[in-house]
This record gives sequence, structure tokens and C-alpha cells, in this order.
Amino acid sequence: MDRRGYYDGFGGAFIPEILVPTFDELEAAYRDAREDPAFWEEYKTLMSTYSCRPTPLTLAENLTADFGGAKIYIKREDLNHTGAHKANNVMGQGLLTRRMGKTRVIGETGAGQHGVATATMAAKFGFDCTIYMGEVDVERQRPNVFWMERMGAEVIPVTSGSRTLKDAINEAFRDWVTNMDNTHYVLGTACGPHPFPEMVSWFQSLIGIEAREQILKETGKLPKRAYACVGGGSNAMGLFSGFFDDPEVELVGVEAGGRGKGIGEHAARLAYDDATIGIAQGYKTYFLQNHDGQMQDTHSVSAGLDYVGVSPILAALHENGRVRFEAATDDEVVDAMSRTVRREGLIPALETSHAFVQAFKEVGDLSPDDSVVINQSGRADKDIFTVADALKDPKWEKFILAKAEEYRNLA
Amino acid sequence: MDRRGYYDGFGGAFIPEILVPTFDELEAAYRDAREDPAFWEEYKTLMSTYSCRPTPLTLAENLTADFGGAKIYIKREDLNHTGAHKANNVMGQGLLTRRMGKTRVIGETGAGQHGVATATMAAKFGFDCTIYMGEVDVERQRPNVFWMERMGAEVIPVTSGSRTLKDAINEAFRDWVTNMDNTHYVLGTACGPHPFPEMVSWFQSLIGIEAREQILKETGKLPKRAYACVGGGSNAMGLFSGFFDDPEVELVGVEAGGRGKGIGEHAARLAYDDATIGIAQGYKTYFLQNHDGQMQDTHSVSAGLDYVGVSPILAALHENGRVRFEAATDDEVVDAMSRTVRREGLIPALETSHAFVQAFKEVGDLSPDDSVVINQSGRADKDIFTVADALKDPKWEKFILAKAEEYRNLA
Amino acid sequence: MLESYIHQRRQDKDILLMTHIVLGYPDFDQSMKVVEEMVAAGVDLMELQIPFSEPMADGPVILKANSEALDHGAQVEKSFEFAEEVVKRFDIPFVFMTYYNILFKYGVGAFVERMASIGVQGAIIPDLPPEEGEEYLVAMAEHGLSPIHIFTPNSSEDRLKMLGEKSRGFVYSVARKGVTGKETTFGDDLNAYLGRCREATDLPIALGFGVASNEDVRFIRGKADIAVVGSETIRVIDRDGVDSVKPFIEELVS
Amino acid sequence: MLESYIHQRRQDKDILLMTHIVLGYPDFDQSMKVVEEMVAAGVDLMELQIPFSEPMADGPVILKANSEALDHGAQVEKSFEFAEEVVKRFDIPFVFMTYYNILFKYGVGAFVERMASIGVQGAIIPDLPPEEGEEYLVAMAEHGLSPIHIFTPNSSEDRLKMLGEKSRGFVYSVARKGVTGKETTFGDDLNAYLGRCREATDLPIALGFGVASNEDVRFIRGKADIAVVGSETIRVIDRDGVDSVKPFIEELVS
Ligand SMILES: Cc1ncc(COP(=O)(O)O)c(C=O)c1O
Ligand SMILES: Cc1ncc(COP(=O)(O)O)c(C=O)c1O
Repeated sequence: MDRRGYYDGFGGAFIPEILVPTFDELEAAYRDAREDPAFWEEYKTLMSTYSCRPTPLTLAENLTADFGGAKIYIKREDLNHTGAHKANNVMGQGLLTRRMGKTRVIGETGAGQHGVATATMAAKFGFDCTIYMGEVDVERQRPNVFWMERMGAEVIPVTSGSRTLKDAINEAFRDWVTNMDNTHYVLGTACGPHPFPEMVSWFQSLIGIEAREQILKETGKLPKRAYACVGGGSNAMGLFSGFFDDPEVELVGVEAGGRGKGIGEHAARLAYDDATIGIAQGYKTYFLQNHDGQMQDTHSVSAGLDYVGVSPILAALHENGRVRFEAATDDEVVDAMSRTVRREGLIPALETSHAFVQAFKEVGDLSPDDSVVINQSGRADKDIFTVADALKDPKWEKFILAKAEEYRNLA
Repeated sequence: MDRRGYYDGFGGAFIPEILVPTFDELEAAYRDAREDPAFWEEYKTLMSTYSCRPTPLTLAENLTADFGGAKIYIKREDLNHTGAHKANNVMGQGLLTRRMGKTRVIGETGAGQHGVATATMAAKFGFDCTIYMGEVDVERQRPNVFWMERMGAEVIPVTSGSRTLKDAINEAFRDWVTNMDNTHYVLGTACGPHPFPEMVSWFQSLIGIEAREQILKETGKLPKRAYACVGGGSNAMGLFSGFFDDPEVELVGVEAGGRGKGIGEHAARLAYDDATIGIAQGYKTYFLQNHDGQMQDTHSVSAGLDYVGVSPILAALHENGRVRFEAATDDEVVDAMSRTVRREGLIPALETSHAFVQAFKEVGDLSPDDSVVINQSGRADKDIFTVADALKDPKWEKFILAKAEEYRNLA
Repeated sequence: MLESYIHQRRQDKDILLMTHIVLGYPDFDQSMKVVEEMVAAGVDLMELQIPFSEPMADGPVILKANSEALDHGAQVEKSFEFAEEVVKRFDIPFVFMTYYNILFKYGVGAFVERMASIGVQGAIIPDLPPEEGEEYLVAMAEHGLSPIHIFTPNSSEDRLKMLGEKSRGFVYSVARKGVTGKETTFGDDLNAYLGRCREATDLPIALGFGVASNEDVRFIRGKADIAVVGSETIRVIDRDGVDSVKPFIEELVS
Repeated sequence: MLESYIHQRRQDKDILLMTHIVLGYPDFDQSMKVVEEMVAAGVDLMELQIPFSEPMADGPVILKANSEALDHGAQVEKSFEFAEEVVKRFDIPFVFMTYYNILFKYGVGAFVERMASIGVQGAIIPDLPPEEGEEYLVAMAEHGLSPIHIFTPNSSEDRLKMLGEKSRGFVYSVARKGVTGKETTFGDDLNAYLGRCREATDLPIALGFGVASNEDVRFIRGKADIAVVGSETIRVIDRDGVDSVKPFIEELVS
């Protein structure tokens, strides 16, 4: 191991000594795969036969008309198998796991999307699979838990700490330090110790590569802006990386503004100034922590953005100004989602809808000759319980009450 | 109007006099579109930018190994936007509706898939939308109802008759005979009066055209068999039509065997001999009816196959032996679904899983050099309540009970 | 002979009344009482609807009557027996109203022959356009029975003519779009439409859909030959019982 | 001087004992009592863990202790004050165990200086491999404090050597994979592994992870210099209370 994986001072690999050889092995396998063109071909073929890559770029005509500004194009990661961009990363790491000859995968999950994606990959590759999920999220995202279990994954509710994503990551590491010999930890976002941020971003780069080609083909020029929601940062890195060499394209990352500013109210590490630089979960970045360095509770209507840290690569892009970071509040998010569903028949996940909020605020200022791209990282089917609650849908509540009655009578 | 739309004596257009001009108009618009190559191009472009056509053909390696026979290829209609092949038909009729200058669409729905697809299309095209859905199905498929309403569609529970698909179709016609001036009835399957069976099959033919190209590219030869589940018959017609000119490809349609033979126990109109030829819902085909010609109740674990009639085109293909019809029982269906989820990470809808049942029974007899294609007409996210019940998942019940408690306390 | 009956009857009445019942609703005894009341009230002819499980062209009221009749066991055979009896007992013409599957399953030829043998004089099949009805039309002609087709406000002149030519006895003009049992506005549009119907055929014209009051009937006088009262009588019976039929009918034509 | 203390002490003891506590668990008064008991029981040196909200390398027992300590307000400042007091009161060496973010947020230089000023002699930072620890290592060297690195069964010879060279005072060999507080099998593999550790460094070797009984300690005798007891004491205290610490420790080394 040598010191590596730094981005303007963010990142690194702060790992327990026991995992050093495991990370050396992973790094080697990743480098090797990256230098092997056949690997990328195999990956692209898998994603185009098992999932439906390239995913379409959809012109949102009605929303464009509503705001009377730039044309709004939507990159449809929601059409991936399992319903989110998470599939890209997971399938890539699945190929790598097989390459390393390992037979078991573990993963953490917040929204459950990465858990479902990992369980799916494990079923397809024939790996054993254990998913760690914060107890809070297990309840918030029960439908995803249901499908993970159907796929043969063991879902372990994590009861320590804040019982959300960060604690699931800790538990996954605790599993890994014990079972590294046969187990690969499929980290779900562009965070964690090197090489995860770089590796996950590489697998997600498909999004940006496709989006850039597609928008050029569609409009003959580059978009003015590209929007993505930011949890750990993988879908944002995926889209943004396609435009890093195009300084004229403004990159906008949107974090969870929750109930607004103030520690504990949100999960905005870069857009608000409640976060400070620290080192946890194996890497250095901005964390929502207190003076002593203890991680603090976060809040978001979307489990997938409800996380204390952020990709070290995005932290660097924040410092050097290449990416602008904004935050969207829970209420804005539910509105933007409802609007998108109503006007376009598209169902962005709650996480995704954060990106839509910011785009809606700004596209009006741009010219109709221009375009913007929003990354629809996932679909909201999984969010039906959360959305129904947010919208206080009485019919849904009636239905659940009736279902419960039915179960009570069976019991 | 002249006598037309017959297939070896099945089909026709048994419509109320008031609708004759409406059908003449529809027939003309359809003919016109069909002769206009630009229309098909526009349709294909829409499906490749709004949905993700061409949908992939996935090799199910694990299932193939399990049965040790022909290679199992799966046509991934579940990756369509809104999660089923229904999107194809609906988007096509959407374009036609706009072409006819109408501003409102109505639709019937069983599983809710066609309802969601229609509501989605209406949102995208800016049409008003009313969906008729049997009261029974409204409860069976609440998540789909939830999304339809989010998209601005009015969902009307139909309380007459058996309160399932056929009654929803009657209600839709009752709406149409009143509002035909501004309204197009987006029929969801290859049934009903001419030109619906032919037109819906045309829009669904994308499936078979793509599948044929893909399997030839993949295996260098045609598949031995093609499997599809059969409700009204649209996904089956879509797949099968790609192979009509290939007599060496055996076409297998799988109906809902429910609890087994006997009127009222199933929805198998062709595989079992409980159905007789009749005329209802505007067309002539095999119906599950009694001696007097009164339609009888049907049963299936899958709302989408729970229908008394069947496409007149398939009835003809049954008579002339071009398509073999089988039935799968509820229990077999749940098993096949669980197996597919567990082994491939694919989540076929309950309707779809009927096709998997029959394929699983037979692929073992074929040679590993051969292949079969199964049409995965949709994904099962919508079925989570049904599947959870079928599998009696205690965690799911616990979750629902807790949710109900929460709502009760709010109230 | 249905047509001549109507012409004759029109000599001394400027508007005839055709009522409608769903056979076996709420049961056959009640149906019989209703027929008695109606005949006693002086209706000129009657429509007997054989229940069908998928009455696509009917509105809520008749839809409900159909399914309840079926729930109470209104088989086709019973409907024939009922019809046979009323034809014997009452000397007004009766016609069947039902959907095509009822004929088809019974056998179109056999069904028409049975009609003839028991003396039902015509039939209205709302889901059978002439283009699909060849076998039916031939059989009806053979037995000298009246196929009654439906005129609609949407129908072109040519189509109205064709429908008239394919019909015997009278034609059934629906006053508006939609299903049975909804409200109809009796106004200029209806006048114009009835004018078009008149031009298209020499057969007597029955006007149906939404005829519910004395005013409605008065409006029709002179513009059509027959006023058809359908759903409204069912509503009246459901509300006030069988005995209320006679006064209701008498009030209608008074 | 930590190293020389250990060598000296080993003259008259064939195995030394290092115990571990989580500062502020269940509260600081209890922690103080535990230290008193342990010193009285004759432990040779002690690990003071400053609680962290994300103790990635710790198992359930210490994890729980960390979060409860934090819930009861165990701030870093309080941990320093506590350490200062025990260093004054007891003349055995104390070392800190904590995660890197605690140092980083305090300021690595300031943290090390504070250690020096209060007399804490070394530190174990399980999530800080030497490659990431330059600033820390420099500061520790400047103040003559002992950075203690972790040997693991997975580490290569070269890496063990490197870790030894980067360490002062002693090295901490973990007996197995996994987190703290799980069972360890004391057998041939462990012997072989300890042999490899011995070859890699001249520093004293502390063996930790899963040391819980008199047999365990006896097994280690002659193969390592220090037996580390961590989670087990917390278990004992949670079960039998603070007073049970002394007898437990005495039994361990008897
Ligand atoms: C649909 C969706 N979008 C976005 C995210 C956030 O993750 P990331 O920032 O890594 O893209 C998640 C995480 O679960 C997700 O499910
Ligand atoms: C997923 C799915 N498959 C199949 C069907 C059956 O319809 P069809 O036979 O027209 O394909 C439905 C109907 O709702 C469906 O939702």
C-alpha cells in the first residue's frame, strides 16, 4: 500500500491494518481491469443485455414549455434494471468480484436501491449476499427489503448509531475485516477508502459518456448545465465526468436540504456550511460532525441522500469551483416530483427529485436555444410508502388499514 | 362500415350503432398511419427516447444450467417505461389520438399496468384521462392506482358484474358512446371490435421484430420455441408475430390455469375446454360463458390474465394449430416467479411468470444447441402485495400492521 | 304486420307508447304483474329484454336490472316461456330486446324460429349492426319477423337509409348519444334529427332514450310515431312498487 | 521510555497485562473506579479509549460502550482531563486508543502536544495506517511519544517489518481477523503467527483480540510480552459490577 487516492487533499484510505492486503488486492484487480479493454467491453455488453444501456435521453417537452427556458433533457437511469443507476456500479463490481475469485458479496444500503441492485447482481453471478441496512431505512424502504430477500440476500438491520446509511457502512466493514478472504464489499457510492471513489465513478461514467453523445446528437451542442442529486455522489460523478473537459458546461450537484439549515435538519455537506472536513468511514471529506469530530444525525425525506459524508472527488470539485452545490428541501422535492409525474409521466425517485427542484428554479433564466441535462438516477416505485405519506393520500391509508385488517384476521 | 376484421371467422365489430362513425374514423386513421412510413418512424423514435427500445434480450445462464436443455433467452419488456409491454400499445395509440385531434383518452385496466401506461401517455401528450378498473382489481393493484392518480388520471372503480377487467371494458364503452367526439378509447389488449386486435398487435409487433433480430444475432439461428403469457393476447401477439413466417419456431401461449380446470376456477379460454365461441365486448372469440351465453366469473392470481375472452387472432391461431396453448396454475406461477428472482435477479410479473412455468416444464427436452425465447411482459414491483400474500411473508405483514397503526394514530 | 298494426293504431292516436321491461327483474311474477299493469294502462306495444351479463349499451338502471335478473335465475328458456304466455294473454305486439350472444349461443335460426312459434313479432339487437347480421336478417325475413335497427344522431344520411331498408316494423331512433337511462334535452337539435330520420325511412319511428315525462311525450307528438319509455318505469317500480306503473303510464300519455 | 519500562517489568514477570477501558462508559466516575481496581489488581499498563461515533474496527461490546459514553456526554476535553488525573494518580503507563478523526479535528499537533503535557505515553489509532500518518508520526517523534501500530495475521513480512519500524514502545498484534470482542482460538496458527511477529521486530509484542481467560494468558506466556484484555472486562463489569474487576484480573494472571 502506498499513499494514494487523493483529490486536492480529500480521499485517501484510512483503513484497519487487517484490510491492507485486501485493498492492495482490490486496487490491483481494479487497475488490471481498467487497463484491459476487454473488461470494459464485457461490462458494456453486460449492461446492454441485462440492463438496457445505453439508457435514453428524454426531452421533457411539457416541463420545458412550463418554464419557458432551456430545453430540459432527462437522462433515464430509472430505466436500468432494478430502477436506478446503482445497477451500473454493482454489475461492474460483480465482474471484478468474479475476477478476484471471490464467492460472497456484502453491501450497505440506504434507500435500498443499492441493496436490491447488489442482491440482484449476486443472484445473477451466483454469489452469497449479505446486505446491511439501517433499521430506520429497513422500515422506510420495506418493498426493497422484500425483493432483496426474495433474491436470496440476507438483510441485516443495523441498530447501532443513527441506524441509517453510515452505520450500515460501519457494519459492512466489520463484516469485511472478518471475511475478506472470500468476500468483496460492494460499496454503493463514490465514497469510502481508495479505490472506491475512483472505481465507482469509473463504472458510473457510462452515464456521462452516453449523455454527452446523446445531447450532441440531439441538439448539436453541449448543454448549458448538468444536474444531479448528491448522496454519496455516484450518479453525480457518473453524469458530471462526461463533461469535465467541457468547461462551458456548468455542473450542479443537489444535496438534501431536508427541513432547512442547521445540523440535524438536513444532509447537505457542501451546499450548506454546517459540515467540516474530517476523516471517517475510511476517507477524508466534508462530514456533518460536531466540534469533537463525532458524526451527527442527518435528515432527508429520501433515504438515499441521508448520509453524513460525500464523495471526496466532489469535495475537491466543490473547493476548486468546478461543481456548484445546491440543496433542495423535503417540501420542494415532493412538489417537484408530483409536477414531473403529472406533466411528463416520469416518476423520479425522491432522491432524484432533488435535482429536478434546482433545475426548475433555474431553467427559466436560460434561452430556449440552450439545453440542460438532469440525471434521473432512479424511479420512485420503491418510494410509494414515503410518497403516499408525504402526500397524505387518504385512499392509500384506507387501503393499508384494510390490508392490516385482513392480516389480523388471518393471524 | 363494411364487414371486416375477421380471422378464420373470429373477430368482427359488434358495436352499438352510435359508434359506427367513430370506428370508421379510427379505422381510417389507423390505415392512414399504417401506410405512412413516417408514422412508424415517429413511433419507433418515441419508444427509443421515452422508453428504452429496443429492449434487451437476456440470456438466463443460471436457469439454462438448472434445466440443462435449450438456452433460455428472455425478452425484456419489463424494462419498458412503466414496467411492461403495455407501453408500446399505449404510446402508439397516443400518437394516433393526437393525429385524430382528440383531447381525451379512456382506458380499462386489469392489472393496472395498462392503466398506468395510459395515464402516463396522457400526461406526456397532455390528454385528459379516465381509467375504468374493476373494484376487485383496484384493491389487488392499489400501487398502480396510486400512480395513475398522481399522473392526473381519474380512476373509476367498476362495481358492476364481476368487477374485473371485462366489466371495466363495458364501462369504458359506455363512456365512449357518450364522449366519442373528443375521446379515444385506448383499448389495452388485442381484443375488442376491429380494428383493435389488428392495431394493438401492430404496435406490439416491435417485440417480435426485435426479438427475431436479436436471437439470430446472438445464436445465429432461430429459437425452437417462443413463449408468452396470454391475457387478452397483446404481448403474445407482439412476440409471436415476429415468427409467423418461421414455421420451424413453435409458438406457445400460456393462460391462467388458476386453481385448475372447471368454470370459475381459471381464465384459460383455449388451453382448457371450458370456453365456447361467443360474441361479447364487440367481438367474436372463445369466452368462458354458460350455456345461455352469460359470461362467467374467472379466477387468476394475476389480475392481468383474469379475463373471459381472448384475442380473436389467437383464437384463429389456436384453431389452425399455429400456436399451442397451455395453462399454468397459481401455485406453479408463484414458484416459477420465486425461482426466476432467486436465480437470475429478474422479477417477472405474475402474468409473465405463467410463460416461465411452461418453459421450465419443457426446455429440458431440447438440446443445449437450441434456444427458446420467453417474453418477460412486465415486472412484478406492482405485484408486491399479491406476491407477499402468496408467499405469506410474515415480515411484510408485520410491516403493514405497523404502517396501519401509524395511520390510525394520525387519524 | 307489425308495421300495419302501428299505422292502424296511429289512426286514432297521435302518439303510441312502447314500454320496456327486463325479463325476470326482480323476478318473473313481478314482471308479469308489470306487463298486466302496462297493458291495462293502454300501452301500444312492449319491448321484452332478455337479460345478458354484458349489456354494453345499457345504463346503470337497466344494467342493474339485468344482473339482478340473472342472479335470480333468469335463463333464456324462462324468458321464452314468459314471452309465450304474455303473447297469449295480451293482444298487443311484443318485441324482444337483447344482445347478440343470446341469439348466437341459442342458434340464430333456432332463436328466430322460436320467436315466430310463440308470436314475438320483432327484435332489437343493439350490438348487431346489419353488416354483422346477415344470418339473423335472413332468418327474420324467412319468418316474416321484424328486425328493428337503431337510428342515431351520429348516423349519416346514407347509413340511416340503409338501416331503414334493413328494418321491418319500425325503426328505433335514439334521442341522443350515450347509454339508456340518462337525461335527454328535448329541443331543436332533436327536432332536426327527427326530421332526418323521417326523410330516411317510411317506416314508423320510435323515439327512445330519456323519455320520462308527460312533457317529453308531448314534445314527440307529431314528430315520431312511438314514444319509448325504458329505464324510467324501472325507476318508478323500484321507488313506488308495481301498483304505481299504471298511474305513471296514464299520466305519461294524458 | 515506554519500551524500557516494559523490558524492565518483564525481568520479574513472564507476561505483562494491558487492560482497556472506554472513557466515560458508563460515566467518568465509574471509569475512575475501574482504573483504581485494575491498578490495584496489578495491571502493567492501560489503554484509554476516547469514544468515537464511528468505531469501525470495534465489535458490539466496545461499539455499545462508545455510543453510550457519547450519549452521556463524553467529550474529548473530558477524556483529556480524565487521562491527566489517572496519569497523576497511578504510576503505570497509559496509552490512548481512538480513531483518527478525534486527533484530526482537535489538530494532530495540538493533540499530541496535549498527550505529552499530561503524560500519556503512546497511542493506538486503528484507522491510521503509517502511509496516512505522516503528520502524526512526526509529532509523536518530536514529543518522544510512542505510536503503536497493529500487526495482523494478514500482514506480509515486509509490512510487519515496516510497521515495527514505524512503532515505538511496543507493537499491538491482533490474534485474528475481525473486530474486537469475538472469540479467538489459541492454537498452532497463533503460535506460527506470533513467531512471524517476533521475527519482524525487536519491540515488545502485545497480543490482543479475544484474550478472556487465564488459559488464554497462559497460552501467550513466552510468546508475547503483553496480554491485552479489552471487551471481556467490559462484559464482566456489565454483568457483575465494578467490584468484580479486581478478582477477574487477578484470576487472569494467576
Ligand atoms: C435513485 C437514487 N438516486 C441517488 C442516490 C444517491 O446516491 P449517489 O449520490 O451515490 O448517486 C440513491 C441512493 O440510494 C438512489 O437510490
Ligand atoms: C405484465 C403483463 N403481462 C401480460 C398481461 C396480459 O395482457 P396481454 O395478454 O394483452 O399481454 C398484462 C395485463 O395487464 C400485464 O400487465
